Amino acid sequence: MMKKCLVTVIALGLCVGSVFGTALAQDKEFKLGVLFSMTGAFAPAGGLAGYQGTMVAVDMINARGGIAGQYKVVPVIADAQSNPDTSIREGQRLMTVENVPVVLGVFSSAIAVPLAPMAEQYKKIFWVIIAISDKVVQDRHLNYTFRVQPTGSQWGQSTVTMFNENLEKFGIKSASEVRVAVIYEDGPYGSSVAAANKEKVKEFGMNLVMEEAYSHKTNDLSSLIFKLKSAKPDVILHTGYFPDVVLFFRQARELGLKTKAIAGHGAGHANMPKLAEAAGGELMNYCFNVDPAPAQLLDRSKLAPGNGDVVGEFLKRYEEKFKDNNPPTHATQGFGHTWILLNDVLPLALEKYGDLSPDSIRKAALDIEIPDGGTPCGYGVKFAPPEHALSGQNLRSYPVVAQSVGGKLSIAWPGALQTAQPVIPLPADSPYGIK
Amino acid sequence: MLEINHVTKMFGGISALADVSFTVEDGSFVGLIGPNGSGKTTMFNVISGAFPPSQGRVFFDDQEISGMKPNAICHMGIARTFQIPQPIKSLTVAENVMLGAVFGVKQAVRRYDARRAWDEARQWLEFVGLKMDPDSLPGMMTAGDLRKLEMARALATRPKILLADEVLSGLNRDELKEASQILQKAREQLGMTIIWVEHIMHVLMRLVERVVVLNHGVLIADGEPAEVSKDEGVIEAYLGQN
Amino acid sequence: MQAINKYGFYGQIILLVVLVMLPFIITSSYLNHIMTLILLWSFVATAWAYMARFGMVSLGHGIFLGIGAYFPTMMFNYWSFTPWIGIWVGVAIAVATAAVLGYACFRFGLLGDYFALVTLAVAEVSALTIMAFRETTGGSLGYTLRATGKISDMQFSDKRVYYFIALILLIGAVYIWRRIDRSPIRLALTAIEESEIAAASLGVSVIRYKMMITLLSAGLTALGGALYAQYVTYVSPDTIAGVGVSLSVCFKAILGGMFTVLGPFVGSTIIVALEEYVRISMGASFLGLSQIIFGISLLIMIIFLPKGIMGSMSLAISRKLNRID
Amino acid sequence: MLNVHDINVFYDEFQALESVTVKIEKGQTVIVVGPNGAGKSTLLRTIAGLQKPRRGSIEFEGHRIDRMEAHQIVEGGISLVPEGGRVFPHLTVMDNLKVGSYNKGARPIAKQRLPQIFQLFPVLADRRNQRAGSLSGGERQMLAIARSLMAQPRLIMLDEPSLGLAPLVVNMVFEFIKSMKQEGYTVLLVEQNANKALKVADYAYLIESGKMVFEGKSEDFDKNPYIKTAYLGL
Amino acid sequence: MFEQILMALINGILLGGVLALLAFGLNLIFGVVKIIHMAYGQFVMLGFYFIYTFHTSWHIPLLLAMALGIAAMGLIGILTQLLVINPLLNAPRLNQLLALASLIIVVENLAQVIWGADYRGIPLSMPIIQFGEIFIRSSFLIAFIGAIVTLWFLYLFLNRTYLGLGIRAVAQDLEMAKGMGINPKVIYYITLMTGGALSGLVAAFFVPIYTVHPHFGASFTLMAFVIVVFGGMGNLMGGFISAFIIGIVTSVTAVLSSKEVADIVALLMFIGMMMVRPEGLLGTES
Repeated sequence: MMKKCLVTVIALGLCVGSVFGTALAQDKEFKLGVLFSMTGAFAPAGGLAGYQGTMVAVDMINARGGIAGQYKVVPVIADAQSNPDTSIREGQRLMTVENVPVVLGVFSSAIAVPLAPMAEQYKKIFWVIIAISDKVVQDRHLNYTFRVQPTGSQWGQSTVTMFNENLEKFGIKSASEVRVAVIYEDGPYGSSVAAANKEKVKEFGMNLVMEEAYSHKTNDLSSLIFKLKSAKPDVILHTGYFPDVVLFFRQARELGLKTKAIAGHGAGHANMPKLAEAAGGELMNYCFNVDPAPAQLLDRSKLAPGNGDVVGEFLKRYEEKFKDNNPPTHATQGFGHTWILLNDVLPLALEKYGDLSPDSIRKAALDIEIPDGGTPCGYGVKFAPPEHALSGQNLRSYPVVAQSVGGKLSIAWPGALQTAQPVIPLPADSPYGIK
Repeated sequence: MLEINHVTKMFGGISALADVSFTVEDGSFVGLIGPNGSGKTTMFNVISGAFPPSQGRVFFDDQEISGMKPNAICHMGIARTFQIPQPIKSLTVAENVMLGAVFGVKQAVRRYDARRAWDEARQWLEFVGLKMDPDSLPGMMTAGDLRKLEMARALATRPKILLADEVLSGLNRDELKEASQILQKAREQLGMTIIWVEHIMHVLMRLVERVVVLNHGVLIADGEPAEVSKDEGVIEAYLGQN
Repeated sequence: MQAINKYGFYGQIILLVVLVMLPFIITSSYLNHIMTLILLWSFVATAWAYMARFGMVSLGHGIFLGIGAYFPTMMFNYWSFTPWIGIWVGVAIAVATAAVLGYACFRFGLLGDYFALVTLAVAEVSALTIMAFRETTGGSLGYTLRATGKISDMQFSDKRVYYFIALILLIGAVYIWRRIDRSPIRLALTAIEESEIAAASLGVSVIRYKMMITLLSAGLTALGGALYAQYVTYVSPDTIAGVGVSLSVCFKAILGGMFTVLGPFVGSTIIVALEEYVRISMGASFLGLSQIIFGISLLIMIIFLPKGIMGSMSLAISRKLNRID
Repeated sequence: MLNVHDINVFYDEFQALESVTVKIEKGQTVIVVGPNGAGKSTLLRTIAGLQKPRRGSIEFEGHRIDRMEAHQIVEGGISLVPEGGRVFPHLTVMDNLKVGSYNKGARPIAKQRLPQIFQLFPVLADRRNQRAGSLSGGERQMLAIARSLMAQPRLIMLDEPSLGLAPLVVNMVFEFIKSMKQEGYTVLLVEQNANKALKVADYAYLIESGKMVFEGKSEDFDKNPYIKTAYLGL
Repeated sequence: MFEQILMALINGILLGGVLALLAFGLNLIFGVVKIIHMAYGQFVMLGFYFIYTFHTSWHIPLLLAMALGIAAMGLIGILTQLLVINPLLNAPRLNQLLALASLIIVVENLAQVIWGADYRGIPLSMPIIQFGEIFIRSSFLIAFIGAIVTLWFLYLFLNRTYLGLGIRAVAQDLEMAKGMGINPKVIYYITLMTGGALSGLVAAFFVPIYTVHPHFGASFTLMAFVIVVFGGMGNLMGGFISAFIIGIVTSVTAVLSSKEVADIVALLMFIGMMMVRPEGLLGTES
């Protein structure tokens, strides 16, 4: 009995082992660990889109002859399955068994948070693509984790700042008259953004009338909406994933929630066309959303030479590959942030430090300085050094506040990039508008 | 020593036992009879603590036992067998008896010694005359052997009173004789008090010294076998109007 | 039977030697991680089977895992309370919880399905509680243990230490299982499982023995949860509390065979290995397919090996031997 | 009509019936007596298809039925009145009767059958909308018999119909069994109450520990001294 | 505050309708086949996807698409019986439960393979019903009415047809039902088909409320169970009533504290009920 069992165990061990044994390094290839939640709850929220954007960047670099024209990028793809436990295992496998110098990706901050210390332990680069929670980098003094996009608090700050700059549109003079409600999903992402919301609200002296968190898996938000109705906010700051956002919009309409402005903060709100498709376009109308500017919205003339073409090529390739001419912002982020790694950081490492080892990449990343407009994302790149409280965070990135009007997105904030004046308060044709 | 004092047991709205009183003296051999559904097994369940009486009390050696848990009552010295034998099928024959030997006596668990418990179980199996491998499972036992196992297990708790519930039912001629002999032996060699519920009258009537008759939960007769078998009420209860 | 026991004994010695040597032979930290997880889950599944093999099928062990995982972690993060002691506080709280729950269930005589359903609800309560107290627990997306790297904080630079801790725990759990087998507790619980009333009238205190095994099982499960939290340094209601985890523990024990002492170990090994294998071999090429194959494999195993792998194996062997006799 | 030939029946490892043979002719009332647990109920359950024999055959009107499913056997014309009047307690009396006519052969004539049944058992007509669980033991037994009659059986099997009933009710049940015989039903009866049962039967079997130990006309049973002492009551 | 609670109360009643709908199919399967259908929420998810595909990709009018979706789920119910439940009819309860739990993994990922990870929804603009300050969600109101109508139809089916009678007989006493000429296999198939179709019906009522994704079903199963067992397994009326009790209690508690606390309260009520009256609200002792 024991013998048979032993045989089974050994056989299984061999099976598992053989899968990992195939990884053999070859000349002039660069193995890139790609880890996204391609299945599970986070996949539709943006995990899959991020992966797709990344793959377009890889294709484009390879079409240009590889990194610095020398190294072909070979992606080693793993699925985090929206499960922190699985992602830890996959992260470890990529870093140790596949021995990739760089693991990029992850959608959820909940997965990025435990992965970052692991990268530190194995001295491999963890290139964060989408997860925005401050907690991924804040006060951790990480050496090997880098993040190009803005932090959750920047998300949270930008909407409040925008509203503060547009007080007159509410018909009031002092910030203290604005009634603000903050609602958010209770993960690191939601709580990061909400914390920044509240901080800014306090800073401007606005009136915080309500705040409440909920689980993004919830199937009913009516109690939250009842509470909102009695709090009577002028501004609702919402941070959520996708189904909860749709649920909110639908239930709020049916329960007669009225307010002057609704602003979302990425993730669920990021994908306005999909939201409109799933819930009905008029619900999303006049809704604000914070995110890095989506590629299709960027004013390509303002970008550094060449970058405009890159964005164009991305849009073309994305449409060819995934039959979608309006890529969600997560795809844009996946593309842009991968592009910066493959097109800027890695060639510099090769040129300056002679190889593509994690340590060379790390040094190159810390060296790099790209001014605003120098990347396909619009913003520049300068990573915070290890002694900085946000070590590894790109200090030059910022999100923009966009507003959807009649299915068209326009940039409402910051002023420098503004493409249209924000529409405040919600007009009467919005289901939430006060008639 | 055992006193049943105005015991009533209700199930739903139906009374399975209605105000039954009788006492059983030390060392006596009492038959508890009555037609099907007359409340005999319910009486045993009340005495052994399987469920508490709705009204009335039960005393054992001048101590009230009604309301006590079955295991506590067992420790007091009352053991029972079941109408439908309930061997523990995933324990061996010896282990079944060991259950009684180890748990039936209050301190025995603490001084557990597998070897000794096993030996003790063997002795009880011998006592009831169960001739089968003590290490086999009770799954394939015949009805007669199952009854013997039940009795060995109950006796292993070293009770003062044994409540024997239809130990003869389902047995053939030879087994019938053996089973009733075990009861006699327990009484003679161990000085045990026995209350015996039985359907097979001709055996019971020969052995017991007193009979208590229940019908529809009511005590209708109490006396010596010869007397009781002539009682009009009893005959009617059993045979209907002929 | 003698022959089987003899082979079994040598087999176990060999197995033990292999398990001790394994982390020195396999140096891949990923494989070491998988092996550690296997041992940890084996330990938890074994503790779960303590109860289940006596008919007390709990679908709520997630609550004990959760208590074991969260309390020491939170006490460390908030008060720098060393996990060396914190773990035992967690275990104590889990045991106390088990005492309350168990006593309520056993007092009211909840058996079989009702017991399973109540424990299922309890598992969900554990996950919901973590979410309801999101300010302290981190809510639905988890909680990270503060890293210090100090041995006094139960953090080791060599992660293999956890492999050996898990191995020792598993050996301990197997040893306790064997001790139970040789003690009257097994007699009592087997009797209780088949007929509470028969057991009680033979002098077995039904509630006492049920409580005994429940507290033991809950305590060890909490210990497993605590160790998991210390090892992975990240806990969330999805990974260490709630219905999903509770069910996955059952899966491991049942597929391996919950009536044999090594069943939970074999089950955990096969499930964890199978999950890794299907995901890695086809994970990214056809999204979702690996999980489908994993699910179908579980389904097939449950349908065709109802007694679990070890259970079916020993049944087959004993049949074979009987035929020769 | 019914020919049970040399069957062995097991519950797991436990052998409940050993090489049992029973024959019933059309129109006969046959009784099987024996102590509790001797295998009487198992015999009926096996004929009804609720238990499968490991060996032997059962033929009904010339067809093998021992491999058929229970519901096919009912359709074939055998109906069982289970022990203790096992009716569906949460169904009304009416619904219980309807369940009796569930099989395809009985459904079309259920409507005509009902008044006849109610005539036979007036008490059921009064209680037709009550839950069967609220009936008394005797009424339940009546309902169980009535339910079986709804199935239009040619062979009706009764499992200890007198069990647990008050003496008066027992008499009623036996009266009824007698009248069924007059109506031409073939009846297989299992009883512990041998005295009464023998009076209504044509032929009898004695079963003991799963084996048939004696058979004969019911008058022969009365004469046999062993049976008398061992099984016929006091 | 009072107004809030009043709204929560109305909301709770309507929510009760949705929950009652969820409980019907589960209850039927539970009562008759005696199997805990762990993947019921996933069935609702599948039904939603079917309706979505029929309507959005095949351009079938919505109501017809819903009817087709319900029929398709009936078929899925039959397949479940054939492939999963039949082989496990005599297996230990725990194995049945775990087999259906592994079906969750299969169904969720099958949905991902077929429909992808994206959220899918059919945008429907439901009318707004308003009485002064009180808003009544029309989507829930429809579900509420649907629950009552469904209960009525189920009642007729179970009480006025031979098949329904057979289902009730099998639910009460399988062996006796066999002895009365009922083929339990047929009854099981009918039950699973009806249960499957009911999950499709739930999906149809969910269309105006939710968007669907592969992991959509998970959050519904447990609450549906609580309702079924709380009301008395296999007792449709009990499930119906307990759905409203749970709906109102959770809705009011959620307004006073949070959704999680409300769910905890519901579960504790359920646990308490199991201790005191394990047969449930309207269940009868077995």
